[in-house]
Amino acid sequence: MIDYIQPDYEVVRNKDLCVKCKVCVRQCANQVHAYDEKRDALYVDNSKCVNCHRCVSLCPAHALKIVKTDHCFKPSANYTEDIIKDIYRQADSGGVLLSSMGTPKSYPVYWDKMLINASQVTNPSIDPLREPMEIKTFLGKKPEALEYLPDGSIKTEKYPNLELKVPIMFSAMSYGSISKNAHLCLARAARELGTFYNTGEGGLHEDLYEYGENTIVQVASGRFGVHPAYLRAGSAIEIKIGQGAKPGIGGHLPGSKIGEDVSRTRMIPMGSDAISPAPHHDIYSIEDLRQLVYSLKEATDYKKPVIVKIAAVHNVAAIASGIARSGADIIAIDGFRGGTGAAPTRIRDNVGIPVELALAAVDTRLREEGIRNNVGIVVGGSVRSSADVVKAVALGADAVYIATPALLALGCHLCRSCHSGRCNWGIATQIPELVNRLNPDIGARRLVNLVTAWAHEIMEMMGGMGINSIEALRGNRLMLRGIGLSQKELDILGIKHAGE
Amino acid sequence: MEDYEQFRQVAEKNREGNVRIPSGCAICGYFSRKGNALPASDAVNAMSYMHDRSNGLGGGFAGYGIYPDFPDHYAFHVFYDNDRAREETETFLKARFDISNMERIPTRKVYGIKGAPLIWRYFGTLLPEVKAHTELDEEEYVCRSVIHINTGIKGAYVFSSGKNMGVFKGVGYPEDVGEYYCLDGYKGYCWTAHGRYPTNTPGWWGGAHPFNILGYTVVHNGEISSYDANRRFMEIYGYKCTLLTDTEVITYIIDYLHRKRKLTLSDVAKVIAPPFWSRIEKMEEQEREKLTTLRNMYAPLLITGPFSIILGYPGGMMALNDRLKLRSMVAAEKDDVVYVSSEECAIRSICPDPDRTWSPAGGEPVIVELDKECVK
Amino acid sequence: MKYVIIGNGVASIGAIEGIRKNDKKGSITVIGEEKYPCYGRPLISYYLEGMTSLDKMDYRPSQFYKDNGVKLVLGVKAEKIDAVSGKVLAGGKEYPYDKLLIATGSSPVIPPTPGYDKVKRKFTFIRLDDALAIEKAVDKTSRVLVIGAGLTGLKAAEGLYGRVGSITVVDMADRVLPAVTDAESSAIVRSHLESKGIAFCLSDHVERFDDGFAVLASGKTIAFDVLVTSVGVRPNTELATSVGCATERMTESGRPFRGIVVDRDQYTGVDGIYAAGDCTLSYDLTLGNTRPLAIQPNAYMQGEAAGAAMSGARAERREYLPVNSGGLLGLRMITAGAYDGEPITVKREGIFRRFFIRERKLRGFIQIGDYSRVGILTEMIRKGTSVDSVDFASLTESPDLAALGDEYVRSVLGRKEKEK
Amino acid sequence: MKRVYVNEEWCLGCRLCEYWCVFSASGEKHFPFAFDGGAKPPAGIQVEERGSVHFAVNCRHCEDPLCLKGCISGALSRDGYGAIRVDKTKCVGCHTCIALCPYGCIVSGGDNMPIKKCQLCAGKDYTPQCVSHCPNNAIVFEEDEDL
Repeated sequence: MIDYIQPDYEVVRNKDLCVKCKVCVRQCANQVHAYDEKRDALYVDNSKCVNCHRCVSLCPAHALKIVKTDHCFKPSANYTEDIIKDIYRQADSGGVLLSSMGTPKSYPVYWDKMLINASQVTNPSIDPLREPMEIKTFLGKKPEALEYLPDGSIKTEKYPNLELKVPIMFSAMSYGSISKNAHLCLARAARELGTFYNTGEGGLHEDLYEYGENTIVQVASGRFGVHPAYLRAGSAIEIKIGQGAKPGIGGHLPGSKIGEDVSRTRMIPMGSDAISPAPHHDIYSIEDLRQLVYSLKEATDYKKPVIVKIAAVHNVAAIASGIARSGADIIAIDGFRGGTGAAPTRIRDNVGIPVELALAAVDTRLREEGIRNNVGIVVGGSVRSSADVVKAVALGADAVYIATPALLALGCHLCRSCHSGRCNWGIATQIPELVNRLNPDIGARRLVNLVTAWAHEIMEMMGGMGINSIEALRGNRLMLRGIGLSQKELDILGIKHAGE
Repeated sequence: MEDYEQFRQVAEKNREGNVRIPSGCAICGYFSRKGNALPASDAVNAMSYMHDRSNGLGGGFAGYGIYPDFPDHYAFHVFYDNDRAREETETFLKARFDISNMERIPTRKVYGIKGAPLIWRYFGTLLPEVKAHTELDEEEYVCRSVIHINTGIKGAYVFSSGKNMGVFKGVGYPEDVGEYYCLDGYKGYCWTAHGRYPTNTPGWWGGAHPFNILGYTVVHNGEISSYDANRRFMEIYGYKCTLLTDTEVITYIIDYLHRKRKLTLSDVAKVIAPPFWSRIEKMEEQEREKLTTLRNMYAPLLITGPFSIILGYPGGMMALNDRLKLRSMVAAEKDDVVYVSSEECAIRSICPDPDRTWSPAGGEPVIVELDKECVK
Repeated sequence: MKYVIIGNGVASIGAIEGIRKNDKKGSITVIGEEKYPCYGRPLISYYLEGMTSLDKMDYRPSQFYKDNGVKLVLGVKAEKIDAVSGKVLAGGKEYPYDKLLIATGSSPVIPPTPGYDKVKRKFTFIRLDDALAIEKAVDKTSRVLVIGAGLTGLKAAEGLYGRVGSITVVDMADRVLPAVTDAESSAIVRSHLESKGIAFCLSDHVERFDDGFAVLASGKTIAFDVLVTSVGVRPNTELATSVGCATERMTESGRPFRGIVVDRDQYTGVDGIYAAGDCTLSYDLTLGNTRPLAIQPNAYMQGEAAGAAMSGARAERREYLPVNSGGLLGLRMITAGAYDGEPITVKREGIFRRFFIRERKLRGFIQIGDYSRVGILTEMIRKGTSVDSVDFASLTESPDLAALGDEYVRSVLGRKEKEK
Repeated sequence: MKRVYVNEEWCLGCRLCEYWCVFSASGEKHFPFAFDGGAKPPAGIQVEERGSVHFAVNCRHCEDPLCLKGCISGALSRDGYGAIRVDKTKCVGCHTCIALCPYGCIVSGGDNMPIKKCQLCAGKDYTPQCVSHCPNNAIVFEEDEDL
């Protein structure tokens, strides 16, 4: 059989620097590197390389680099190399192409087309190192009216809210798709940061129940690991309707990743594939959603907010409006550039809309309908920096979900091979030796560092705008200006163009 | 005359409502707890001491208890660009209100005041049949009527709509505006005043301060950074921020919280300029609980950025600074009269020998109300 | 508190360091017969070999005595102890003490042999002065006769190897290193040394010395220029005996071991008097008896224990066992413990290892050639670890901690769990 | 004092510590120069492997250092940072310390050469290179709170 697929990358070893310590050999789970005792030589099999940089990062002599191969096809702007290779792959396998993480395609990133304001002369900017700068956020439904009691205290309707010390949460990544150590990192970091991580649809490992106060438990179409204790373990419950990277389809965790612990946590047999259906089979309509929302509230004594997570799709505003009236407390919108452990490539790269537009549309729509205060809005799906967070909040989000940046903080190099299950960084794998590569002490610290750094930057930007409390930034679209956007895009985003 | 037309055109393009205009200002107010009629001329004089805080592009005054002859009538003060707008407005008003009195507001020619619109006032009560048929309560109905005129009738702008109170404002230095409106003839238990320093507009009469809705008037010095967050929240509740000014949205916030949601003014202050979380966390449980609830439920109404405001309302006056106190504001007291001003010199021009003066802390309101026995 | 230490060997250093851990103030006087600050005695063979020099042989840095506030009285022999009034008499002076340590070490044994007195260039091999004298007495043509094929004798031979013409070693035993080897390992050592040109006359002894030659019991005569006698040492117990310390201990065989008898604090039983080092008897945990264990590590540790006890503290509990390490002309050997019990042998090119097991415990070992990480096995002997609780087969191949089990590894390498 | 502790749970067996140890002890300025193209056995630390369990072993700098107490030449001493160090000019290579070290952490320097051992990277400001380059916190350098 002819192998049509040539390696994408080449591992380049600088022999002058290499000391033959063989750490590359020991650390590559894909067996790219090998050592030949007889020849005292190191050998590289480029075809196995996924470009995850494990060897490069650990090489003490900096003797390794990975380059994109310059082996090429006859150039075509239409039939590009990627397209040709995909066709070869499908001709080989007859299967659906699978990919991981967010789409690499060059769709517009609206975060990068919005600019943030700052104060000059007419009002002062505020120095966050000298003045308090508040980013505490409450997520959930707000009461409108209050009553005074005779003793001067006030009485309102009480709705369960999540209290966040930073408006950044770690979004859903299931145990199974990522390792237990990765979950532990997220849980510990969430606790230290005063925010939340999300179990994803794989249930909650018994060792992580102790982090319940900082945990959002997810209920997805497969209902893996869902039971009363699980629902009660977290601080909020998220119903996952869809995911930005793969709207409209379910999930598939191969049996090879269902080891003993995953099996017990998911409540499925060891080695069996975990297949999440495309829809929830008890939700075929918005009124069904309402029933599920209330079932979950019923199961948890109305003490925990219910989040409904949807993928950003064309009519997201109308859908969100429906959800805001369903009794849900928080809507999470996942943009199409968001990550995934595994998704059909064509869906990941072609379905959904950017989260920026979805957020603007939803926020505007809910305000028009007077129901914006019924729900908190959380957005995710490629929030990449503190500036993205500031822009999201200014567009109207209460908080953001981050996942890819969290994984990057844990060591992920975006090699987009999660579906192989042999993550060299110990994140997207269940192989014990690989899982061990992620020491939660280090991982949690790196996550805390990342979010703390973002929080500092958010405060700096707020201070520059003369805002010292994040609620004054929320929905404050006057603080944004578009750059290089069409009038239509500006209208949807509800912002003016730079210079206006 | 050509110059004047050009001025009108530029003013029209850049006027409040078309662009958002930052401005620095001078504010002043005084209030007699016993309800004594205090002369407006004090306010006019006081503002002249803060001449440099204005730039001749806006000044105005609000007086309470000034129309003892029509204490229960809505007093609508209206700017018209032309008679067509006036006729349309009058038709609209007459369909809803029993108008007891309508007249041009008396003015005199003053050097430095130009481009004045037609300025009328109407005293009226809501027609009983209108009142009977609307789902809204009376005040809300009046409020929406005002909003309707201001947004729906081109060239008409209601700039004062409360009972037994009135706003007098225009483009010019405040002392000239006072002279123009013949304020030497008015007396009231409370006066607030404003001199304006807009940074990028020739000024528009309607954009001058005080800003009013029903009985609330607000004079404001500052530039709030939370503007759009506040505005977009208010718009959920049917308020239309047509002027795009801070004063407008602050007035709406107070109207919403105080009139509609029945919050006490001191709690309104806690929503607008709340203590920092770090302070709240150290408070006793009941207070902590209350502030946490208020900050959470009305989070979008928190105002950031520098401001000092004086709110006038029937029977009371409240002065408030932003929580970092980024704008100057001084208060003083002599007998039953309380004074508030951007600068102490203005107070001392009226009252050279106050019993005490103080600088209110950021976020801590100064609230004065008529003594109970003085409320008619 | 006044401390007096008789002797300036490593036991004395151990004692000073032991005292100073607890008592920074008390006065310490050291009375040493030799004129040098303390040096490690085994170094003398390395000195002859040229692997160290006089300026590097001090056991502690030059400021050690000063830093520790020690009064050093060197070149003076302690003559008498007045245990009643607590005084030591030395060089005509009195040194009062509250606590006294006897660390007088040992002296070489000279077998009574006719003609010995007439031998001109004859030496023992225990002190630096011995080495310095021998150094002067030999040249490249010297024929050296060493009496005694124990460690000291062979180290003397090694030290002299490059400096002299020939070396012959005589011993009554039938093999070299009889105290620390078994027959097979002994033979390896012997053949190694023979291959280097050292001659052995074993199961033999000198009957008499004549002018320039020795006549052996076997009738053999050996011509020599220089005689080194190294048949063993005798603990210097005279002072201790004089104040009433027990200095003899009967063994099962009925032959007494000589040496000062002490308890685990190195206390002699005579008020205020302690003893440490080669002049004492130690409990050998491998053989389970109390006997002279005249090796330097023990001397230091006993001194330290004595110092601790003298200053009112208590030292680490010690398990003493014989451990010997040393190269002999390129042959590397480490032995420890007792060499009886069930042997397990590993032999490979250049490697000989024999382990002795009794009652399922490692009792001793002899390792020649590669002995990396062998201390792990010494520790097993010391601790009495059962060979069944570890992966002993792998330990015989290449000792590592992993063979001792995860729990042990965690206990020695990991951070102890903090108490919550 | 600060001590090197090993968390065997997190050891990946990558052996980077061994190589950094060699580099640190070499005194070379550039990493590859410490090896001159060939592997060199590390002296201060070594990784043990048994099945899937790995861990690094280096000198414990014991509170009761048998090596130091057994040293015949006085070449071993404890420095002000608590590290047990060897004076290479005094060591005669007798290997008594090797015979005594309970953890097998002293390495022969070869015939008639001074022994080698971990000196807590005294030459690198007491920043143990095995610790700073461990990718997974399997080796840490922490204050001993027992003292």
